[in-house]
Amino acid sequence: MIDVLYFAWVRERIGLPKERLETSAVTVRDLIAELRTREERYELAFSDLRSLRVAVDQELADFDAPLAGVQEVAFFPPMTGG
Amino acid sequence: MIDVLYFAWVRERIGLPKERLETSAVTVRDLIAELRTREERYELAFSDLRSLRVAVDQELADFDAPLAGVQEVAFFPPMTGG
Amino acid sequence: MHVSVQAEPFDAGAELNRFTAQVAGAGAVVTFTGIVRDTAGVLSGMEIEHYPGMTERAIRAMQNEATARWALCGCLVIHRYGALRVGEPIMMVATAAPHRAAAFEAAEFLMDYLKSRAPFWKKEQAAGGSDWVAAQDADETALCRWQKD
Amino acid sequence: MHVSVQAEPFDAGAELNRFTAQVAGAGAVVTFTGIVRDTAGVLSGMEIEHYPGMTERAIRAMQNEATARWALCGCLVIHRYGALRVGEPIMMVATAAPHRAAAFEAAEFLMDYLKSRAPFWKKEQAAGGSDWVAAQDADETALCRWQKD
Repeated sequence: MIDVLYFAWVRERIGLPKERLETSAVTVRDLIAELRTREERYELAFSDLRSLRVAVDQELADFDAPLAGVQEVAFFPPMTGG
Repeated sequence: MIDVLYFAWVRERIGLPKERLETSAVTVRDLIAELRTREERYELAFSDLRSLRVAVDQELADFDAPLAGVQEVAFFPPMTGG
Repeated sequence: MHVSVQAEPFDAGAELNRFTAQVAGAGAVVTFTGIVRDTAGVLSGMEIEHYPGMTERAIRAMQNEATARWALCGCLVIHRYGALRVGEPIMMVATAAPHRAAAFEAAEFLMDYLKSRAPFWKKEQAAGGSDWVAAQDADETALCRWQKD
Repeated sequence: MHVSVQAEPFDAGAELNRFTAQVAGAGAVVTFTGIVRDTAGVLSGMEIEHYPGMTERAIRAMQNEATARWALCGCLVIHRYGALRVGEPIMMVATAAPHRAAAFEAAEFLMDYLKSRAPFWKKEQAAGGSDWVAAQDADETALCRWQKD
């Protein structure tokens, strides 16, 4: 089981801030592929990976990051702090 | 007549902050030459021009700056503000 | 080293004085304050979303790096989230160092990283609706300055 | 645009808040505060001499150039003279601009010029006597950064 979090317009498109999933995905990229097949709103949120960022256990990561032992994955647009 | 001002260690070496002089000096450099012949303390203050800065009518200037029409000349070491 | 991620407004002047009183041996204190700016005269406010937990962790990592790299005497980051009004402070950075170059560079480093590497997202609100602020290429480029060879 | 050359101490936090309240349209405010630092643990205080008249004139010229070059929304310089104690603020610069890069650069520009082109001279006082602070080559070199091609 893995917690998947969504922020900003990713959260708005998917329609929820967080969900708990059972997945056999090996990498972040696999997880995205799995999510895209679920429903239109996921397909919409994940259609352009260049505009997405990912954090794995609260650290910025690549889409190729492995998910073994990971508790939390978050998807969000490029950050606009400061 | 011209006002000549001294600051920091230039003032300390010469022993006064300001004096009013009658001079026929054409440039700042001429004025310095004139002052150096006056007394030992002036010679001491003006012995190394590289460690001196000059302002003519409250604007930083070169030693070759002309003195015609000038009211105020100031001599001081490199500035250490901020 | 202090970090505060908070919904409440803060008093930048009071923070500067508190910070300065606490740092020992500093000859130079630099602050940056970011303010909600109504660029086009149409903004009614701003909403900032963040990622609780990761935000504090990311900021602390930036502070650690800045403190080590510029031998800082002190380093403060305050960043708000939630609803903000035009003219209100969004965030503040303060750095203290023996000399001015280190204090300035460390403050700019922290700002560049907070812009693009701390999980905050700004949404601008106007009469016509609201929109997520787009990340600027220039902010991403700014980070290159801090790459070590 | 405000300049104050004064003997009295000042409250950097209060100055920051007053400055921020006055500038319109700014998204970024940067401050620098210089503090009397006891490097070797032997300083009892500092005496600052200046050139009344030329000081204000020189600072105003720097402020005019910074305001034009970085399109500042506001610009403040406070600099003290006379007797200062260890830990007291010596001077302060504040700049306000729409974006952070301009506010940072203008503040650094003002600091670099105040260091080497405003007629102030610092004398450090210790138990063993007092000494004029020597100008640093690095401060002179810092000005090269601002030469326009």
